[in-house]
Amino acid sequence: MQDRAASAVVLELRDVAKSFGSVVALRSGSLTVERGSIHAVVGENGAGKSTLVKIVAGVHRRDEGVFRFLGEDVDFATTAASKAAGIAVIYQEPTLFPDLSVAENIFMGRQPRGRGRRIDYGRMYDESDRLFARLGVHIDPRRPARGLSIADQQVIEIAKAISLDATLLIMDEPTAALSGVEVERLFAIARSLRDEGRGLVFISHRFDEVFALCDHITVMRDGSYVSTDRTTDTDVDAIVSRMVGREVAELFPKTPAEVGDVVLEVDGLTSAGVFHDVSFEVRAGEIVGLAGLVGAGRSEIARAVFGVDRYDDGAVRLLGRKVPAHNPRAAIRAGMAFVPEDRRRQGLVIEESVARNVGSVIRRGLARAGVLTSAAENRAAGPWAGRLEVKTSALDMRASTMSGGNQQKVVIAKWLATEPRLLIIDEPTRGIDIGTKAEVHRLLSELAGQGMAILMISSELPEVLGMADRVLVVCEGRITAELDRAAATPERVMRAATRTSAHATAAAADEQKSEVTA
Amino acid sequence: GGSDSDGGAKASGGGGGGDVSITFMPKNLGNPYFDTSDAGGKKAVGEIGGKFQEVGPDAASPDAQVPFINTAAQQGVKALVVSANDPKAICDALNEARDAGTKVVTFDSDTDPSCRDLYVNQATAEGIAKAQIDLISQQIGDSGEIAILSAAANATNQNAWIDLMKKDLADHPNIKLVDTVYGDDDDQKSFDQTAALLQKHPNLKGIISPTTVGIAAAARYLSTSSSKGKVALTGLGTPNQMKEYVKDGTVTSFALWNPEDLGYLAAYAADALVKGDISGKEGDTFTAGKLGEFKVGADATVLLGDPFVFTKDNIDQFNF
Amino acid sequence: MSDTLLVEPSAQPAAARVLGTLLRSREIAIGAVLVLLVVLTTLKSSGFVFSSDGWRNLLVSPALLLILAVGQAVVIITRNVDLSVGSTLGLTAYLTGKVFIASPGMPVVAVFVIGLAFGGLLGLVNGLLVAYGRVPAMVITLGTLYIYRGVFLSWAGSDRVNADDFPQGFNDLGTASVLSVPVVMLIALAVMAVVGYYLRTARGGRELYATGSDPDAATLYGLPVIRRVLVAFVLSGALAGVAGVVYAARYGTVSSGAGSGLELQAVGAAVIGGVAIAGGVGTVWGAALGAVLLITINRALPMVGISDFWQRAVVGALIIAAIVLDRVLAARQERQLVAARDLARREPDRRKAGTPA
Amino acid sequence: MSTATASRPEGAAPARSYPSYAAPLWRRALLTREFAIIALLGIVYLYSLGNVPNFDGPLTLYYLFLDIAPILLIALPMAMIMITAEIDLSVASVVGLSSVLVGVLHQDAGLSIPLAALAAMAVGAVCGAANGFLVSYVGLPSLAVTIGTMALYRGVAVGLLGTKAVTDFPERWTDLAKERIFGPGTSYPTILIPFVVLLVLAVWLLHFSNFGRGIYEIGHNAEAAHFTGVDVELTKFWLFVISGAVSAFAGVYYTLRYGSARGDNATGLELQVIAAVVLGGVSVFGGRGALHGVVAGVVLIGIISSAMRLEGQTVNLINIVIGVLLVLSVLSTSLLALASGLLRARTRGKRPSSRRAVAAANPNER
Ligand SMILES: Nc1ncnc2c1ncn2[C@@H]1O[C@H](COP(=O)(O)OP(=O)(O)OP(=O)(O)O)[C@@H](O)[C@H]1O
Ligand SMILES: Nc1ncnc2c1ncn2[C@@H]1O[C@H](COP(=O)(O)OP(=O)(O)OP(=O)(O)O)[C@@H](O)[C@H]1O
Ligand SMILES: [Mg+2]
Ligand SMILES: [Mg+2]
Repeated sequence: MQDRAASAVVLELRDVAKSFGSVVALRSGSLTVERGSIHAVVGENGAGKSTLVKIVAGVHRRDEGVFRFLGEDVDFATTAASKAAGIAVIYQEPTLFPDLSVAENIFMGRQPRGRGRRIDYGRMYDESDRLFARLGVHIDPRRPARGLSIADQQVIEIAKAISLDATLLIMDEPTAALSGVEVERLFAIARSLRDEGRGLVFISHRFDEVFALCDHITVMRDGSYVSTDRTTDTDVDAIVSRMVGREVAELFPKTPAEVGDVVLEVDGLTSAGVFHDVSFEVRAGEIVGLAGLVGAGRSEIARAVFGVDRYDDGAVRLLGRKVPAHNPRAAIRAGMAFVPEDRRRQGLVIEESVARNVGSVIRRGLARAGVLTSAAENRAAGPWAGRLEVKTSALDMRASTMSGGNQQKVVIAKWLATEPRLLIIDEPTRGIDIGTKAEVHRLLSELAGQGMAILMISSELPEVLGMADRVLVVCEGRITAELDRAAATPERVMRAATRTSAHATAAAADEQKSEVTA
Repeated sequence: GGSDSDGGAKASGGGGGGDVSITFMPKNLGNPYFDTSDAGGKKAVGEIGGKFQEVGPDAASPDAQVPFINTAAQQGVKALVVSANDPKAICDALNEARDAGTKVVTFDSDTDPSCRDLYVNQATAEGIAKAQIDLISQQIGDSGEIAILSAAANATNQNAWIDLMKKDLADHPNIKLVDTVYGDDDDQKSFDQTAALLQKHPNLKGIISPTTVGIAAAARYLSTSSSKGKVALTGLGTPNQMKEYVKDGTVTSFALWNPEDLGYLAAYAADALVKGDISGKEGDTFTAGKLGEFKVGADATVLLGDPFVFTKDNIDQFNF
Repeated sequence: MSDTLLVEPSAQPAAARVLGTLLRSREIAIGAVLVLLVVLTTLKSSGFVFSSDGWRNLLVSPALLLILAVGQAVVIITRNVDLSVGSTLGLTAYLTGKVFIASPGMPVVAVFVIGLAFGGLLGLVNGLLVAYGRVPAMVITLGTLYIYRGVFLSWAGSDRVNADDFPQGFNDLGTASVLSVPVVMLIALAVMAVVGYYLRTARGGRELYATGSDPDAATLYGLPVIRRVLVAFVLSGALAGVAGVVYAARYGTVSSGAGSGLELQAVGAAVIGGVAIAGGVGTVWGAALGAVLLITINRALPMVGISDFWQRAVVGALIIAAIVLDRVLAARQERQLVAARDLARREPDRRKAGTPA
Repeated sequence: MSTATASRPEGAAPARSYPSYAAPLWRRALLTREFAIIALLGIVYLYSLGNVPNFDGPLTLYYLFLDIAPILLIALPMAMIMITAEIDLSVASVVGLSSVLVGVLHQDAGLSIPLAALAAMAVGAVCGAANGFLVSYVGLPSLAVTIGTMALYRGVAVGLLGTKAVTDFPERWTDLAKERIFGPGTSYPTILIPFVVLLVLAVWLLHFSNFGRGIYEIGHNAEAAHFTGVDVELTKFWLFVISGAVSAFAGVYYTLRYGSARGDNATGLELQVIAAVVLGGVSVFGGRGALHGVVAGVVLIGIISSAMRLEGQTVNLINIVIGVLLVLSVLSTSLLALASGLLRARTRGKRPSSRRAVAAANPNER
């Protein structure tokens, strides 16, 4: 296909840098996209892919570096500007207007107009239907976007982007929540767009897809450009090792610990619309990994177990005692700790100080005669921050001033301070640098070594495979496989993660999966 | 709102330069009736050669009036001339002012006699009540349903008059008082209340509105409604506001004293108290500029005179 | 397998869909309550509708609040609120009087234009402070509520406006009718129609909804958020200005209290009419109906023998009922959608069975 | 588990240790919005002492406290509610309702004043509980809810009493409301005693208790608070209950001070309270604010109005000044933030991200 691709360069980024406060999101990002080619950008979580995308889209403005679009230097101040220039972006997290109809979400600001410049709703709905037909899904264009599943939201984002028919189409993990058939349809469309001579950027953590679709692959690590190759000239292992910068094996040093008796028992947990009949147990000294595609419902399961979400049915037992539903306090008292997936929104209160955050769960016990002082909080928080070697100048620094990695350390410190029996940790290393990542992994296995039971959720397969003694695979809210360390291979996990309830098509899905991942 | 701004200037700048400082406090600012009466007061204070000041709340409520009374006390003004929004609620504040040496004169609307040195009465409550009942009974041929459109639900003078009117109605067996509604001396509310009245009582023959804001609003509604001419309207109003409606036949006659004279008299009474010419006990006499001599009546009340009845024939002779 | 992701296909026939939306729409509900109220009251005293005055008041009285509620609705739809409309109304009403005193010959239309412009100016001040000051609209407009009212008082304090300051032609506007529909109401309806039409059929109008529905998404999408917010506040101010002129025409005298307290009534009307405080939801039709309902209740209560002292209580209860109803309906829809998604996952072929009503 | 060294910091080898504070005490104390308000208060006060006739002398403060007492009282719970990013517009209506109840219960039901007061405060708490329930458990926006209950409670108050106002209250109670603590001539009315008690409680609750930490966390980020085990709903619920009860207490004071129970008592007070609280440095977005600032804010507004009254100015100008002050005070925070942001950006030789600038257009006021 390369020969067919026009040589003209659509997008050129060189040594682009971007920081948010103290967090360096992007050190030196470089990317060159040619006409009529699909260009993959891969890299670990937090490598800076989305930031790069957002700079091209005009969401953020770069601090330094070269940014050329269609040959001329540009510097978009707003997303409107980039859109006008002919750039369509599918953002990683769906950005819909929940109260507006699906069709309006697609055409907002560009609604088809009839006589007297009035919006022609009929035509808008028809065009939406046509778009969805092209994507092979039927979503009622008249229904409000509110309440759509992540997957459906993603489909709408795709329709939105396609309808722009832009010169450059950027897709930031568009397939994260999609299943085989939509993915296939999306790819078909992507290829046809390429053949029309447009440039496409495709970001994904799924190598099978990357190799199936893309012409070039650019690897990023820690916010910096690493390499660019033709997909035909390279293979998964090479790419992975460039991404992580070292061999996977040594990256996840899980020291085998002797497995004690059952700490957590989850029995038939069900929550309408999110997960169904989930049962498993975690033993002392054991790390159990929850694997699955984004949107599979793993976080929801974890949240229900810890009690921040309601569940309709089932039971959770800790050390044999039943933990009351939807009551985080009770869960904490029972000995649970929960490091959530979104540290900026759920993990900590970033406007508060380090001390306040670290002490936030244990502070109840710090009050002397009912009076709680900052001094007491500092005394209690200091050692824990030190234990995790949080990098901060003082305990009253706001968490918002810290790097993602350090924020994560603060969250972990806050929960270790409660001396839990069970640690649930969702995406423990999402968006934190390689060094800290290794520290976290070492810490986790150390904790397990001391007899703590750990339930770990991660979208990074290598992490799961490296760390977990047992792997539970979640697919569409159901546990579809339980594999122990030896049995857990990428292929097995992937197959289980993409198996679906629609039997007719399940086989086909497996078919296609196995052939690409093989 | 009268001369609050320049009043302020005077307070600090010392307008008349005299030593008698007299502060006027209407029920609320921006009420034409009080604009007029306070103008009279200002005139009088000018003649006496004292400092005039007008302050007050933007809404006719007692709790809003109290801070201004307190302030007057602190300023050590010689006399405070108040129209009370509540007979009791501002009592203690007034008494504190008096303890601080300020003479308190109420006008237009009185407080409990224990809270003030003197009450300048525009006309005896009996007189006012009788005048209005007589007017309405003439206009509706002494029989039929009537209603009252009052000001605030607990305005002292209003309620006093209404009670007396009810008594007077005993002599008019065929007149039936069917309703009393409250317009809070607010144009919009009074206007809408009038509309509601006419709807609620289809065969209403007459409306009495013993408040200038109320009667003006009612007249404005009637003048444009089909009830114009059918439903009689009378009460207490200022000629300037009512001219239009007297001329177009909506209103045949209404009563009022001259509010400017009322303010004028109140100011002189206050001055007399300050100078010690009178103490407020029955029989004391003092001269109020162009209005001549006045005598203090029972429980420290000075009477301006009888209400004056305005009709098509005489209304053009007045400008207030 | 794509089936597993299906939401509701637009399978149901257009007619059914239209009917469904109609039945679920807040406007219809409010309208029904309104009609019921009028009917009951009329049964009690026929004069409520069947007398020239009754009919006129039925239509004239709500006009003021209706105009304000329309403006307020637009602001709330952008996830803001404008508490200063009451003061703006008072100030403009007084300005109108001044204008006529200054130049009695002024044509009425010109006066409306002046009111519109002046109100719009005051609205612009709010808009600029909110949009650029990055301050919650509630506080800003609370501040300007004080300021505008204070300016009004000091200005009006010096001297006031009486009915005879206005030319007869203008005063008549307050009561004149065309085909037995009062002019004032016609103005209000025109305002409502224009704004409603804009919100429904213009891109700009839809962007107002988008902005309120999710400001961050709107920014990410590249919508001119600042401009939209400005537009909303200017509109609200301008309409308050128009309302001010109407006030002057209807009540003849402009006292210093004019319009105070109307701001919360306007918000209340919008909320009753189904405009969500959280932004992005609602129509001006709803807000308008809400306004008419509020006023009509106030006028109806005395007729049916409830002391008008209880009016405010009824209004309050009504507002609460309205927002609670909204929440209940929303919750039910949410549950149905989840159930549908579930069903879709388990048995794709029977998906339609899960269609939320 | 507790035997595990990992979870015992002191067990860890040479663990890192940190200073408690980055800045010295004086800077943390002085460079705050609260201090700015207090300073302004001091300036205005001293200026008035010097230049406003009759401002010196015990009466000024005495009347000042009498006037602002209700605002002071209600500002305490209001501040806490606004720190959780909610709001309560119904407070003034609760004041009115409790005033009416005291009157009716005393006159018609013949209850003694203390009993009537207790009953009124109980009703106030119930009103607050209604708000709290609708806000935290039904999940409705507090702005809409309390606009509704504002009309509802006021309506009930006015409806109960209708035309009449209850004015016959026993002297000793009405006097008590205006009693001076340190005997005649001094400037501290007795109402300050309950206020100080409440203030101490509020300071403890907000600044020195687990509950208070929760309040701030909810304001900053309710989701994170929920994940940390803070009972978001219950916290908000109680705050509204407290707000209702305190407002009712203010209503009792109102009644006794003016010796008259009326439905329209304290109309518009809610806006004064909110204005003062915001002026005192509480962010309407929640999470920021402290009680010393709030108290200073209330007193500042009080002093300005009383000084201006003494200057012979009337409500009009006072309203304007308060409004301008309010707008400026809220603007100042964001302007300062903007300025410092630009400064930081410049020192690092960087452009500010366009997103922040545009985000300006979307303060969501709830
Ligand atoms: N708005 C922001 N403020 C502060 N830090 C940010 C912001 N956005 C991103 N970051 C940080 O920048 C780094 C890169 O984030 P980015 O989202 O670009 O990574 P990514 O490659 O997209 O990761 P993923 O694969 O999870 O999408 C992360 O450490 C993230 O925490
Ligand atoms: N806003 C939403 N509306 C409807 N459904 C949602 C929404 N958010 C999540 N879900 C559903 O909840 C389930 C879990 O979503 P989520 O992305 O948290 O899964 P996950 O396994 O935690 O993914 P990850 O942890 O990798 O981000 C999915 O089925 C998704 O469809
Ligand atoms: Mg990303
Ligand atoms: Mg997750």
